[in-house]
Amino acid sequence: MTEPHGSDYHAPHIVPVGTYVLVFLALMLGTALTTWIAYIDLKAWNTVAALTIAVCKMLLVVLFFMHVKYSKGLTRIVIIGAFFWLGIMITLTCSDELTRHWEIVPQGWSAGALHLFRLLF
Amino acid sequence: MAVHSTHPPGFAHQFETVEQQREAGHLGMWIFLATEILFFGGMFTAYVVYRALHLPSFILGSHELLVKFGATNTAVLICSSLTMALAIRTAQTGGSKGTIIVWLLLTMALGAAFLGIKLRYEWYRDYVEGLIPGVSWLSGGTHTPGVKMFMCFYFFMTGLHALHMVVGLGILTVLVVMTARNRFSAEYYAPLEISGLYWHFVDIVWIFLFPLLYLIGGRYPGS
Amino acid sequence: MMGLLPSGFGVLATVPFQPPAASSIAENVDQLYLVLSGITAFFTVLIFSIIFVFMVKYRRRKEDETPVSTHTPLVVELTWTIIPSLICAVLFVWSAALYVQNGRPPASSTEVFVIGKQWMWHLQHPEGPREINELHVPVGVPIKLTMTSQDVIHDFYIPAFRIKKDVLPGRFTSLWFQATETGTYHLFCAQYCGTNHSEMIGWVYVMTPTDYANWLAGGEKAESLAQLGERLFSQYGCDNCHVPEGNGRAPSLVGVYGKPEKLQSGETRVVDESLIQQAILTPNSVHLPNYQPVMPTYQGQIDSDQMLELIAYVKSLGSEERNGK
Amino acid sequence: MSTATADLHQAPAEPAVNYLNASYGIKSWLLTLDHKRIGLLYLASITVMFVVGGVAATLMRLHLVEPQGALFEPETYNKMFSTHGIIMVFFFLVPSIPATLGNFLIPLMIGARDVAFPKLNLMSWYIFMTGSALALYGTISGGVDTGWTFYPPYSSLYSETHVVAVALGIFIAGFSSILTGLNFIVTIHKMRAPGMTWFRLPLFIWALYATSLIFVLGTPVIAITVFLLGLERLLHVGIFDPAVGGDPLLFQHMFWFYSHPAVYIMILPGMGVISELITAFSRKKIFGYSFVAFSSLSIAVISFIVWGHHMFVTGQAIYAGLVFSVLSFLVAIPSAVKVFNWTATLYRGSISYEAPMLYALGFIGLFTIGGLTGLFLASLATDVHLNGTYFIVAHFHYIMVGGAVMAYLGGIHFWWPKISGRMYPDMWARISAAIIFLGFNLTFFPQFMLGYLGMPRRYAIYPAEFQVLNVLSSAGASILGIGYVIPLIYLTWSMRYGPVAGPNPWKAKGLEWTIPSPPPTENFEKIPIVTEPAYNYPAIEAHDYPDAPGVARV
Repeated sequence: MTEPHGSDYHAPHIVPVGTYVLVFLALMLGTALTTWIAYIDLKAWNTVAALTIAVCKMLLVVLFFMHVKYSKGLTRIVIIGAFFWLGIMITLTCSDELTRHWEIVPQGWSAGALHLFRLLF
Repeated sequence: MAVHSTHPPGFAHQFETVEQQREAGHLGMWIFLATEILFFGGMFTAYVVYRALHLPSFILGSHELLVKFGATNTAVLICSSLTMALAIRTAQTGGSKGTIIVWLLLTMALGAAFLGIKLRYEWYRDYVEGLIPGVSWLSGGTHTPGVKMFMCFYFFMTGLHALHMVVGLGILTVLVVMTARNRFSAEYYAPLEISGLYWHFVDIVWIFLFPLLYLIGGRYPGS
Repeated sequence: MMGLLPSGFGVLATVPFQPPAASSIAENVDQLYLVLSGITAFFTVLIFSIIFVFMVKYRRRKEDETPVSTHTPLVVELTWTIIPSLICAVLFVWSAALYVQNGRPPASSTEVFVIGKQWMWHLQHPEGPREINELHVPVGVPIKLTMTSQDVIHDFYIPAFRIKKDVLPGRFTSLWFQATETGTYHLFCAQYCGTNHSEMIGWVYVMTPTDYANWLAGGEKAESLAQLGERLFSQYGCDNCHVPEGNGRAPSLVGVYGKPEKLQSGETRVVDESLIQQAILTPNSVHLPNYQPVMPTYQGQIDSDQMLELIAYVKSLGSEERNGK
Repeated sequence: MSTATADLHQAPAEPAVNYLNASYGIKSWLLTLDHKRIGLLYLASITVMFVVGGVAATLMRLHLVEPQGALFEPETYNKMFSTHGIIMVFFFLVPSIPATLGNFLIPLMIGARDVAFPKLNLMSWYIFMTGSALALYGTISGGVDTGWTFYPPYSSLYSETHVVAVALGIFIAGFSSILTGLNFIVTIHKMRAPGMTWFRLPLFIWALYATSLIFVLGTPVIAITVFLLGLERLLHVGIFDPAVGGDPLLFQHMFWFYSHPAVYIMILPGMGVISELITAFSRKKIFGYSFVAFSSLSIAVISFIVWGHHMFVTGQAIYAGLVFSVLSFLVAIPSAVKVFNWTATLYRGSISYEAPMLYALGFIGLFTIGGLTGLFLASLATDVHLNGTYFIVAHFHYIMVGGAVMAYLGGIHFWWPKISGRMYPDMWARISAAIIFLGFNLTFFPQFMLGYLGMPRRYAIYPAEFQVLNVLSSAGASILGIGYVIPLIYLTWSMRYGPVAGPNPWKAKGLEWTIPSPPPTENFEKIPIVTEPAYNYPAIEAHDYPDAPGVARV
């Protein structure tokens, strides 16, 4: 019996050793690059650079070592979903934590809206 | 409905086909990794908030860490990911069980090396220098509350990661035993593949922990 | 048995259906509450009656009967998706506008400090009088409460004014109200704070301006908060560096309150109660460019009463300067 | 879908060998890998937890009969409401429908022999039991007085009770949720019978799929949050301590990131049960299948972006308040869609009123009130007044008890013949449904009024003017308590003495009704091939009967 609605199944893909080695070398290079860049003054861009490299390294591991390049839909949805949810948590938490010192909403719009509603009701 | 007169090794009764079982195992592991992303994610969220609120202290704290060991450990883990991938490939292509075991043992050795470096050259030193909040904390003049907060996150995050490494080593031990007992073949190697996913995931966590903990604010002169 | 019933209903008749509404905020919140109650009642009655009608009309009369099929017209689904959406949109804009409006104290407000601690409320008037679990205010005058906690999270709640805000340790939150009716109203702690949480209650007395003036005059003569703060300011030696002329080792504090300052970290923050407190407790985290980070921390040396006095003093410096100009 | 409906009047025989008698002895239950038996293990464990939580609730209501408190010192009262909340939320409501009915029914409904990972399923139960044991230890050996929300710094620095044991219990039980959710998702994806496409699935399966998503994506965060709280309490490192730069509100964010979606873990499966009940007892296709299905998924997704409405008055930034308010209103829309579709399903149906249907109708009514009063709390300005008062208590009990528990009981009554193979006395069941409905409303409606009048929640003593409403509420609670005890008695009775039910006593549609009751261990002799949509009850096309007055009868 197969998956009732069109299968995700793919015959297991055998990745050539050469690909693994290339990916490995790229990962090592990435590590060296991350460390090297940390010793150069890029101001705020240091963090951006380090995280960009980290994301690239993660993609390499996920796509090749974890075979996501050769698998279909569902696996990718799971991964993207998980990161999306992490994004929700970080963004909405920061929407509070990092805006507490902001100026209070300008007077205009709320007073205007309120006036409108007084007229309506 | 196909009736299975011969059950392939490792085939469970609730499934109809080997393929269905393999896909279920795969999907199950990926969903587990999704929960792991959110599990570490809670910690990362707290980290992001406090890093933004206490950036100068986090930079000071980060500079207490030794980049050379962090970088070395990153390399060690990447090597172990490669050996893990090769162990699975050997099983896929029907390689001998001896070869599979060698790759697995190499992976374990690298994992153990990671933990060794972490314990001996980093955590032990932190303990001696009084950098472990709640356990051994000698707050000197430069150690503002934010530095302590940073060190908390350093130990929570690397500790949780190390815990996952220890679990990974346990899983690898089981895999070695299973391989030695001829449980795997070119047709059936799902446990190897699924454990591999876990091992690579632990590697990815470290790929992020390294810059986020060791390299805050850069290490250039005057940073 | 029969005799009990009427008296039972008599007791029910004494149940109030509305808390007293004694502030300008209470009136506008109650309008919204009334509309929400109307919406709730309308849809509840609608659903209950439809279900009831269907229950009776379409009850199974024979075990083997076959119902008539109904199809799902898209327009029906869209109708009952869009109508609730519109209602929600209206409610959001109205309630959000009110919330923002009700969260902004008028510039002319009189400021009262509130400290919550397990399990009592300390209130301090700018003129000096201190109260415990009681707050006396004049009717018709906007009052701003600046609140902090000494231990756990509390919540300052006056139902008659429809206002409530958590009172947090290490931070300042604020509330404001303008009482419209004289009277005595409940003051509650509405965030669970430990064993005697339910005893952390008190009374708010809204008085006519004359009565209030008498009450102020009747109390013992106390120094104002700002005066107490000024004494502390020299006692801790703050005035050695923070000299008013601005040529000391630390910035002058004259007129800083309420103004934006650019910090060493590059961030710009408005000087408010929280920032002043942060500067006293962890000076390095907010230090200004052009100055050396030489200020020591006063963590553990200054309790929250003293903190309020210092803050009141710094704020008074601001107003003096403004008066001067 | 092959049908094997048995005639009600003919006394059907129970299958000689079924999952209940296939093997005997304690061991055969404690080591079972059968999803049906694991479902029953959960049923027994959460019933115990429900009793513990219920006793705490009863004592609280008794205490509140008098303004000065009739029974306890405030300290004891605080432990009582904390126990009630913690046990009911984490150890009863969260696992209630998914772990019992879900475990029992998912494989039966989708045509599978078991869940995808039976060993993991059993492990989940043991993990749950470990967590429950720790939590019970904590509450019995001295109690915990932080409320189920564990807000620091009270819980981390000031409380002198067994916070760590209970937090650890919640941490551990969380993994049971995660593994159950994982198992369900994989099962629903990979184990469906041939022909069982996504849009032929019963809506109960859709609801449990949505629930499992929340299990998997939300539970890890509560685990890490209580873990941090435990460390904070043990080592005093200051993560949530403002004195050293921590932020107590960060805990609230992380806590509600899980605990708000957890509300939907409780109500979504209930909604799924109601879809099954309404269709079965009105013998109608569900009105707007895909709308009901997708509203479950959208509720699951939206549930993750609204948590800040718990924090409108806790010192959250005003901008965050505005964002969370507008997002909170979004939840109202799919919920409204569901209520309207259920109501419309009744239209031109052939409705009968066995006990499960009474529970279902009660659910719709109470959920409507619970949902609409949520609008008061999503509205920023009114929330300021109502937050932290009895209005909140009433609102979430209308959802949790009026909604989730009603649906749970309705589901238990509906599938009881399948689970036990026996029928219960329907008249008693109807009486208890009515008692629960009345008792519930008498308990919680006065609390809406108390909240608007300004009575804060978690008060051991209260001003005398609130007494009348509190007494009414306590009176309702005692009626409600009786309503809960009755089913416990007749359901237990029916296991031995009830008449044999037969495979399909309600003449309902769905794969689970095509197999014997109780089902055999392997569920299906042959894996079925599905050829028709869900709820394919026979119906007459209206245009064949142009004169039909409302409903045509054959």
